[in-house]
Amino acid sequence: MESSELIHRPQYGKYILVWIALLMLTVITVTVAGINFGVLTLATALTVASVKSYLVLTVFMHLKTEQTAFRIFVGVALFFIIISFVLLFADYSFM
Amino acid sequence: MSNQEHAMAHRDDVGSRMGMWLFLFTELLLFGGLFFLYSVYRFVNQEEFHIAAKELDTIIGTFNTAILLTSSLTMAMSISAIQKNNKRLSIFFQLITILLGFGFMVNKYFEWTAKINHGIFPGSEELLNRGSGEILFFGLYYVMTGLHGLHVLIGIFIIGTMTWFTSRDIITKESYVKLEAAGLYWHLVDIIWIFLFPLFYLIT
Amino acid sequence: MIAQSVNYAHSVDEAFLFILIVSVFFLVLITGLIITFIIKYNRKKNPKPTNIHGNLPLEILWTIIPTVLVLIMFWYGWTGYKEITSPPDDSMEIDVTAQMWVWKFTYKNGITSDSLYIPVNRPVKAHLTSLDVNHSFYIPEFRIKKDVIPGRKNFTWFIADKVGKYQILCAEYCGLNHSYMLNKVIVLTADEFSIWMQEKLNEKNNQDTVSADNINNQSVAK
Amino acid sequence: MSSETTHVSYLEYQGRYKGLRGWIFSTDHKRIGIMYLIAATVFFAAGVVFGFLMRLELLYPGKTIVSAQTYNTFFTLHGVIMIFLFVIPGLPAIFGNFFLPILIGAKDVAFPRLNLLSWWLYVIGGALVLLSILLPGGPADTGWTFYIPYSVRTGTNVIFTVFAAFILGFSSILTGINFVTTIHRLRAPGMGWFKMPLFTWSLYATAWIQVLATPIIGITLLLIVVERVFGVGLFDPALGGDPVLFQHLFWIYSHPAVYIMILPAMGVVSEIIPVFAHRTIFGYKFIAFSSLAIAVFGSLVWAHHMFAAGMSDFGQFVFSLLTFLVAIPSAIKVFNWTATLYKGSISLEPPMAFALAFIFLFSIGGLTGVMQGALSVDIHITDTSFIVAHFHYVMFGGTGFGVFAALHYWLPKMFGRMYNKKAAYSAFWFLFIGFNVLYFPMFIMGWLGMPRRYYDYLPEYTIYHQISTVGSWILITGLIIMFTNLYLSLKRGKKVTARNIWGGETLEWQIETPPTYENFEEIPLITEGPYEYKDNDQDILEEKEVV
Repeated sequence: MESSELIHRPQYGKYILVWIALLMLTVITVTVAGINFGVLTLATALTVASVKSYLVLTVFMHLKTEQTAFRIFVGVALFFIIISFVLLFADYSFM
Repeated sequence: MSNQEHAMAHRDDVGSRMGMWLFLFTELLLFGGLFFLYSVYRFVNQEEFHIAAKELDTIIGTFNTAILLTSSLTMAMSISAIQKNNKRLSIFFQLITILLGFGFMVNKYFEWTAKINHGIFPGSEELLNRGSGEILFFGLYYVMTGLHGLHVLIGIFIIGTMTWFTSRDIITKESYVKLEAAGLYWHLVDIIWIFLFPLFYLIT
Repeated sequence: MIAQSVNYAHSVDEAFLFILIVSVFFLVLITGLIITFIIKYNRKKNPKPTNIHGNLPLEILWTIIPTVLVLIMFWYGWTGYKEITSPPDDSMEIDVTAQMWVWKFTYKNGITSDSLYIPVNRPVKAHLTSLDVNHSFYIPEFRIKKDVIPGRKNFTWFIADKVGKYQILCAEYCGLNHSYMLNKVIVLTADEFSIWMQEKLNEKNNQDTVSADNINNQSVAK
Repeated sequence: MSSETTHVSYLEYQGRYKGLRGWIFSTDHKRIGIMYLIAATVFFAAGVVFGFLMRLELLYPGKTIVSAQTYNTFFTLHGVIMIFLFVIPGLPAIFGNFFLPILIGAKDVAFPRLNLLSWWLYVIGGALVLLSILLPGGPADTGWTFYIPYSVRTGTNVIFTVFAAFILGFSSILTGINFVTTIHRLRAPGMGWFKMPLFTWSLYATAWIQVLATPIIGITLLLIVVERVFGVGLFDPALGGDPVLFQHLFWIYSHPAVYIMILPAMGVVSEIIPVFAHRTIFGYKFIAFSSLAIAVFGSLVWAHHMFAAGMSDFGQFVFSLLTFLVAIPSAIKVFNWTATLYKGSISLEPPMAFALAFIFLFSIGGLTGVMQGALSVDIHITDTSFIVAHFHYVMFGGTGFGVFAALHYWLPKMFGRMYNKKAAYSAFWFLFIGFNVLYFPMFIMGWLGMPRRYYDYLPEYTIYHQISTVGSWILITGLIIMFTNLYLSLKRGKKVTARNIWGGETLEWQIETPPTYENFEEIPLITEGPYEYKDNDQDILEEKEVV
């Protein structure tokens, strides 16, 4: 159980910091949604959401301290979603 | 069961977490299918999605986001507590998580009933009279938040079981991979909401 | 090979023939090699096998050759497809309506028909509409097939270059009588076609005086 | 060693439960494999019966034995049963469960109880499919593709069948999760990634597709239920939905699923060929990586099922191009298998015969698949019996023959009994000839314009249909001979106790026949690759013992 040692470090402080960051990002995304950036509105909303999930993944879900294989796994899953999305829009955006 | 000896003999926490992660991918892709649907329909019906989204209550949405984020925090802290061998604190955090989960569901309940009272639900006359983009928007809204809500309920049930395990010392400082797996599930439910929230409540 | 009765049939058949020849070549090659090896290196004749772990140049060779071949095939298929989907502007436009389990053809002047009558050597563009479930408009001799999907504006086009009768079939499963959703394309000479059209028009005028709501029904159905 | 008493065969091992319960509640991967074998054989038989009846109906134009409605439910049931209950779970669930842990030197899979759950879900899903036949409304008549809008409008028990497919998907996912974790965590010491047998590689690639693609069909099928029950507008064009989007989502899973079906069979063939050529496999890494390449590229080509549906030109372009590229890793495999025969010392035992037939039939299936990748050609032949022939060459000629090869290769190991080889050969010839007589005419009539899923047909196709129907009788004769032979061998076959009956080098041939409950007395230490035939200096075969 190689990596368990790393995860064994309890980290209340870090968790609370991440939680504060997540709440602030939520406030930001709600505020920004009020302003009309046109196409960028959706992009900002999704970027903020991605940053938030990155924080949850790496800190709350300990992805940072897991074995490399786990990060590759997440990469594979995300790749699969993104490439399917891109190919789907290869059809729809050229209708 | 006959093979339990095997499982006990080779307790493999990394393996268990790996299995859990793989399961999370299937959950992610389950929602992924719906996100594909959402993105295509939004792409095709941009205007109507905007109009329909205005009817959703951003304040309730934001409030629920904060609730779920906080519950993720308490979930993570309950694991830290058990790592420090603080059983009571761990149970306390787990109970808070469950409470927050219920809070989320109560909000959801009020939100849904408000919509239904306005006559907006699948197959309602009010909805059928609107444009197809709005029908799709609310169809997706009910299906996606509904499926997400179902996951919250399942998560509450799982964490409840974990609380019971913790109190019975099945989950201890030495063996807490079950609690970790429950935590991973709960965080995934959170991540899905992190995306649902802007996609439904913040299109203005 | 079935009859080619349309402008682009030759390019479809050419692509098919090319792929068929390549495929048969490889199938014969593989099967031939397998049989040769079985005979030459069987247990009795060759009791002492030789371990060969691999051969990089060979691997590269048989990765590159198929890659080149499939890219050529792709190009054949793509250019042929471009032809199938690019109708000329002066095409005669016909609305094809599919419904469980009948076809209906509507001409620009409002004439409707159960079978598709078209003039020879003239581009025809068919707009496909479905009133219920998915169907597929298929004429084997013309090498065309296009799904007819409710809520979608699909079309197909062709120039029939031989006078005659050809089969129309439904190629997307659509329920009970899917296999009976058949009809004919009747390709006429230009003169015959205008005579037919005139007869239809006369018929219609007669009917209109009897019941004027015929056309109304059609536009509602659309 | 005291192991004589503690290490009894898994067939005789007494766990907590006895008798039948000792099987259906067993978490032993070998027993679960056997239970999958039994269940899958039952479902396969049901699928064959529906296929047989369809062919019988098509013997003459017009009504021959059943009504159009019944015929439509036949091809739906045939498709659902064969795909979800036989071809997808077949090799991974039966032989993967039994041999994956053994091949990597483990005592069981990573999650034995999940494995049992997976079997139960499989049986429940299968039972639901069969139950739908008896319920009022009748079995679904949508085809296994459940295309909307028809699947929302028909009055038959679509919900039942769709829900069954959903449960079966879940079972498949659990198997996938189990296999990925097992391969990552439970390899014996010294078994690096490139010392794994190729069957393991193919299972690994398969398991990933199972995990990633299956949930998409899960949600899609669930949405049919939601749409039917609650009238939520999602795909129905009357409510603004897009039926083509349903097809996209359906094929995002169902095309990769094709590779779930074929990859393990390729793995089996990669195991069998070196054993019976008595030499090492040619191009190990290329075969291993081509499995991964197929898994990756196979996930990117789904929309080639929809070339006639009206996608944008750019979509057609991209998907056609990717479709052609996915042919390459398959070609690499075929070339490497052929090269493995070179300078071998080939004995044509029954498993080898089936494996070589696999290469031939799969090549035809693959090459005709390439034809459909070409857009202009596909427009003409899609949704005709050409397609039916093509995917039967891949799914039956490929995966089916892969299963038959695996049965003849591994059954003696699993049960410690040898089948009658003469009967096996005669079954082989019936199957091989019957198969080609059944499916080859479909290529021709498909090219001539015979659409698929037709209850009735125009008189000019009669001759092809009749040849095809006769082929189905030959094929079924072969199936009966084969299964009877294998079944009888379990009872009366010659006992086999030799560990290595075929002269294989992989780990399953180093352990007891039949395997002990614990598989290995000690977890082995792996020092060399899986196909290192000891210089082939001395003849290590114990052939005489077997015959």
